[in-house]
Amino acid sequence: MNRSICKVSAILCFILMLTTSGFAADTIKVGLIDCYSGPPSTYTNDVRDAFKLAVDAINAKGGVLGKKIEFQTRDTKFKVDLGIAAAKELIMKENVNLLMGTINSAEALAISDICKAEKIPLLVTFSKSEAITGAKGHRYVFSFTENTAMAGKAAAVGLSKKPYVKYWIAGDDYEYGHAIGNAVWENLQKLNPKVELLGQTWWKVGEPDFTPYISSILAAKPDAVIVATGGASCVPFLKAAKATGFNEKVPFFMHTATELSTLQPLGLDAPEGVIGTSNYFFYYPQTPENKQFADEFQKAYGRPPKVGALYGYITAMFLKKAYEKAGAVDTEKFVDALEGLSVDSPIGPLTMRAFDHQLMLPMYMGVTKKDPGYDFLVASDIVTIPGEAVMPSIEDIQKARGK
Amino acid sequence: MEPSSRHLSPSLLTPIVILLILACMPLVGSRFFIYLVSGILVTGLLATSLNLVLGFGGMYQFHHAVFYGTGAYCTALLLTKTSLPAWVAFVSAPIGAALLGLVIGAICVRLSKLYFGMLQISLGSLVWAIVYRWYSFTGGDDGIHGIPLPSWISGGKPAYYAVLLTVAVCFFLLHRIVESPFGRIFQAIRDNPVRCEAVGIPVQRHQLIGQVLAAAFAGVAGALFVVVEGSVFPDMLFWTLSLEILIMCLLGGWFRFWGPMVGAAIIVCLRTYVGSYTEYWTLILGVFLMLIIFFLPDGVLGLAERLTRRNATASST
Amino acid sequence: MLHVENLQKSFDGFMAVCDAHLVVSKGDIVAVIGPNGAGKTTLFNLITGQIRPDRGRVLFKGEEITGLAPYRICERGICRSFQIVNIFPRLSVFENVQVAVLAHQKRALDLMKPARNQGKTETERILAGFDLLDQKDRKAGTLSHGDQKVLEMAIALGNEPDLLILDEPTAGMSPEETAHCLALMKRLSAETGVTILFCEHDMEMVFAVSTSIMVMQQGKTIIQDTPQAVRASREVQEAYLGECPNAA
Amino acid sequence: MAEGIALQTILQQLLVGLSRTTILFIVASGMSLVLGVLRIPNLAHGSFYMIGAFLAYSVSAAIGSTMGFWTAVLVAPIGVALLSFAIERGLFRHLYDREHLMLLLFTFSFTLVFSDLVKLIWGSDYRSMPVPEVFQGSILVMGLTLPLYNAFLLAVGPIVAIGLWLLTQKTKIGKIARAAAVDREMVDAIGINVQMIYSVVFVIGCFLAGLGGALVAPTQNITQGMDHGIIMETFLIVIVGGLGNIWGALTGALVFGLSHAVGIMVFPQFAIVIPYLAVVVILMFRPRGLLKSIW
Repeated sequence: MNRSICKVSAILCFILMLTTSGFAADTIKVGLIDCYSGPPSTYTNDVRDAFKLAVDAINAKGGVLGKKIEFQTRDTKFKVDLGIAAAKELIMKENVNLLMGTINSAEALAISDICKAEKIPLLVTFSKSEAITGAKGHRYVFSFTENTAMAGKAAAVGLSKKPYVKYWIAGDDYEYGHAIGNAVWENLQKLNPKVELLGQTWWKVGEPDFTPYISSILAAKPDAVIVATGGASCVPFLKAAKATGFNEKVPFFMHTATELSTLQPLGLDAPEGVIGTSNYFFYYPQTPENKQFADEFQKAYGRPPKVGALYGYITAMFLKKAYEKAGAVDTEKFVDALEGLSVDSPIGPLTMRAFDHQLMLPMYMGVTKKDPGYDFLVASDIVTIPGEAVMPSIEDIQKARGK
Repeated sequence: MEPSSRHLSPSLLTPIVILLILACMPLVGSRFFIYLVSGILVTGLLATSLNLVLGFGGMYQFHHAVFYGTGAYCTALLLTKTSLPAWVAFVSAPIGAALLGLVIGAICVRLSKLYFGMLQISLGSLVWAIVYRWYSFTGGDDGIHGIPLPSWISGGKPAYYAVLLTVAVCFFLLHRIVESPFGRIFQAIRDNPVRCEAVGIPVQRHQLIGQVLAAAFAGVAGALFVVVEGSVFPDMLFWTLSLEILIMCLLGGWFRFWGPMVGAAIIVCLRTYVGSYTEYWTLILGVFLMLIIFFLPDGVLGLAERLTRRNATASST
Repeated sequence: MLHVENLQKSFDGFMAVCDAHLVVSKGDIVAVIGPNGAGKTTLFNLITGQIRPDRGRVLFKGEEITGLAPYRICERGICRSFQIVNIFPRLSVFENVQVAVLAHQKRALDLMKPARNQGKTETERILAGFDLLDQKDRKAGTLSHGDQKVLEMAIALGNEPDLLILDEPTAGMSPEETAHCLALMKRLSAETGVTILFCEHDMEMVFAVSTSIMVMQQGKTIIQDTPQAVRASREVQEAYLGECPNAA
Repeated sequence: MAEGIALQTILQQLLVGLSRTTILFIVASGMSLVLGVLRIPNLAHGSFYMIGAFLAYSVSAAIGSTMGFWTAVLVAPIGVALLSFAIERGLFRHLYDREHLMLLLFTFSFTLVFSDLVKLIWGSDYRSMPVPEVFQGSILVMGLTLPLYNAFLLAVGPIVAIGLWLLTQKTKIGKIARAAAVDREMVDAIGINVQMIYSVVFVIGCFLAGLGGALVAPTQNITQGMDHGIIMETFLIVIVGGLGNIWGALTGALVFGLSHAVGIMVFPQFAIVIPYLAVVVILMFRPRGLLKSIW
């Protein structure tokens, strides 16, 4: 009988030993939760690397309020349950000051729920569902990336100028897919009531083979297709589009299609003439700050910065300035300081809207084209849509939050 | 202590003492520790419910997680989609899982060993595919999170006590079943189904009842998962989780009642501890499993018993 | 009590049992003898439902039980032991017999009461009868071959059968174990009045204990009669015993 | 929307479905062979498929596109076969007399190890292998546009099927392997080195998995998640077709591939559910699979 007790107490103290924290004492502790395996990692690696670049620079100059910034990463493999487990572990065991991350919109919403309960700020760096700062927004969540509402408005502005009438929506069957699909369609209908929706196709996240889906969409002969794919399927979809000649037969719009992180892995195998919106090109606008940031990143990591790098970098900038403005490593003061704060970034000054904690990022709309200077396709005839023009109105958000 | 030849089932005193230790643990443990131990208790119940049909029933239960997931989804859907009182949602978990166990069991129980396992995986995968793709109803790949739990069990400590109480009751029932005539005959079927049939036992009906019972307890574990985590995911129904629970039974020693519980504790701790230091947890779990299969065929408890028997005989000679 | 009429069973064309007849009346000890491959074990499997017959009928106490599932036949009172040892190796000797007792007492579906003392008296009575009581707690798998054969019979008795079928009970036993088994069968039949049907190669034992003998060859019943008549009959000698030196 | 689709498009979908069937058949026949003869449900089969795809990517990236493709389709499966040979000789050999469950869990441990090893070696970001020029574009078959590469796959399928049929029916090793499937002790008793037969069969099975991976590489993205998905499909195909039966694997792959293609067209949201449904319905009536399993 005594042997069973010593067995159980052995296990219990093994667990106790487990709860020691992995952080050094007296630093600003940041938990970065994101998906670092599979296709989405083309985007998330840049966020992490740029954030590290900025944090090292800040720590070199004595950190913030005399404290160094330290961060740990957790890989969620694009799975919501691993994301939640990592968030709980970082908050309760490592007691981090704030959380950052995740490309999977559903994960971002789940972690946002936890942060609301635990009163820990969550800095969203890549998931774009408008619900994050819209319907489900709260005091402790801040978004440093454009969201589906902004992308929808920008895309609608671009597509409404085009002659297409019969549209088809196809995309990943998860939070982001549905959010971007609806946002583009609703805004397009407002701007151009003549448009008509032929039908929709939703495939499972990470679908390996799109050929059967593409052939069934082609069968319905739409004028244009709105492709609502997220991080997991952008690149494979473009590959299948090129293989089946989808882009020659039917013009299609895909958010983030013109982004370097989507086009670089495909190299010259990427389809041309795809309409896409993006937040950042290292080759546009040709300003000195952008060039300096691009060179710094190239020097550090041997590859040009992609859109994720912009998000990672500006998150570090905002974090530093907000803590300095707050004057202390205190969550409530940090949140108040962050609201309405503006920081100058490689693409010009950016401000965090106080009401819904959404960063006002400008949107660049372009078309993919081969360019002799690069071994990957680039965006051409770029149209800049300023941040303010694409932000969802305060009334929309209040309606969405059901006030 | 004279080493009894039958497999070591501790007298009633030991579990009560352990229960007391666990009961007063929240007063001293940190929040994360409470969350972790409740996770271990839920996983332990799940593994022990699998062991009812695997270790004691000899059935190749390759897809036990589908009952666990079904129970969790029953509770989650009833809590989020209907205004029924919370206890209805919690009671629906074992009932839903048991019903599924009846359906899948009735089809699979006609087959034996390998066929049984493979047929069960295909039926389970059908359930997974439906939950995974029914975006409008089950939230598909995103799962359901932020499930509204009643106030008396939401939050770290109350959830822990609710889990501890339910798991204790379930373990008591499971222990009684294993030691009951039903359990005794279940083990006989494991050893020799032909002989059982000849001795007058309707083997298939017995195995079906075993399946329904194991599914019901897995459903309870599913409901407790919702209490601890407040969210459900399609991955709970995926076959890789089933094999992970199988590993827990193997690690702990599946011919002993407390084996899977020990296995679950070790694996959950390892996953949390290793997970925070490296991304390559699955690699470590894989190597760990290989070592168990090679060097520890009858699990940690088997090893412990061999050691105690060796020094018991050594001391008594 | 048991009537078997022209049973037939073929496996992919090989006629294992082609025309078997058997009559067993209450209290008898009937032996089935015949060269290897005569279809004795197949006949037993057909009676106890392990295999379904192609043609023919099996009647027990007037009720037809052809093709029933083994557990239904056992419920009606026919229990059997197997030629190759067929016990529960990982359970203890006590638990092995207890399983049969519990099944007989319809306690199989009782989920709650601890099984340790369920059906304890009957099990221990049977074990005492086969003097296995002292090895009660040993794991069945660790017993000697002879003891396992005895345990095999004890399990069959757990169901308190009306008809006990033994498939070569003394196979692989030493002479004194065989004698012991012989005495056991006699005592069983005398005390409990249970009818016994068994098949055996040990001629001396067959003629010593059985009240009626059925001889089979190539799946056919040649003759069923008293031991003396069988020993004297001409057909049996040619078919089975060859030239019998001291033909009476 | 369903009734608007002409017969022509239905045929188009089925043709696309057929080419996917070839890949499923090649991988499933490997699994069926190993399962039939060695009676191990090799869960690591999916990992060999994934490693085959990654190896094909590395080879074709190193050598260049047209030539690269052909060397990749040759080298990748052989690489996988060598890897499987090393594992079989080194580790599996000691476990053959253990219980089925132990062997199954042992293969599962390989699934876990390989999924992370691949991430270590090839890194986690995206890999894609260009379709060789000779197969780019599509051809008209009875008025239907079929990508050329899919047509190539349709040709490879039957070749592999016949090759396997010849191997199992006509060659000495094939006969002995089928005998070992039915009764291992007897084959052992008459002096045949069963261990050697087992390792040959295991290596051939994994070769097929690697070949399947190499052939699928140009059609879709190569990521770590490939192994979990394909395992479930091959498991179902092998059960439906009958264990160890090559033609069974073909029928199973057809059932699965076509019902998936039809599913996408008719009920896109539940596309992946329909093949499972078809399999489950068949298994309800014939739990042992459509064709006779060899044990």
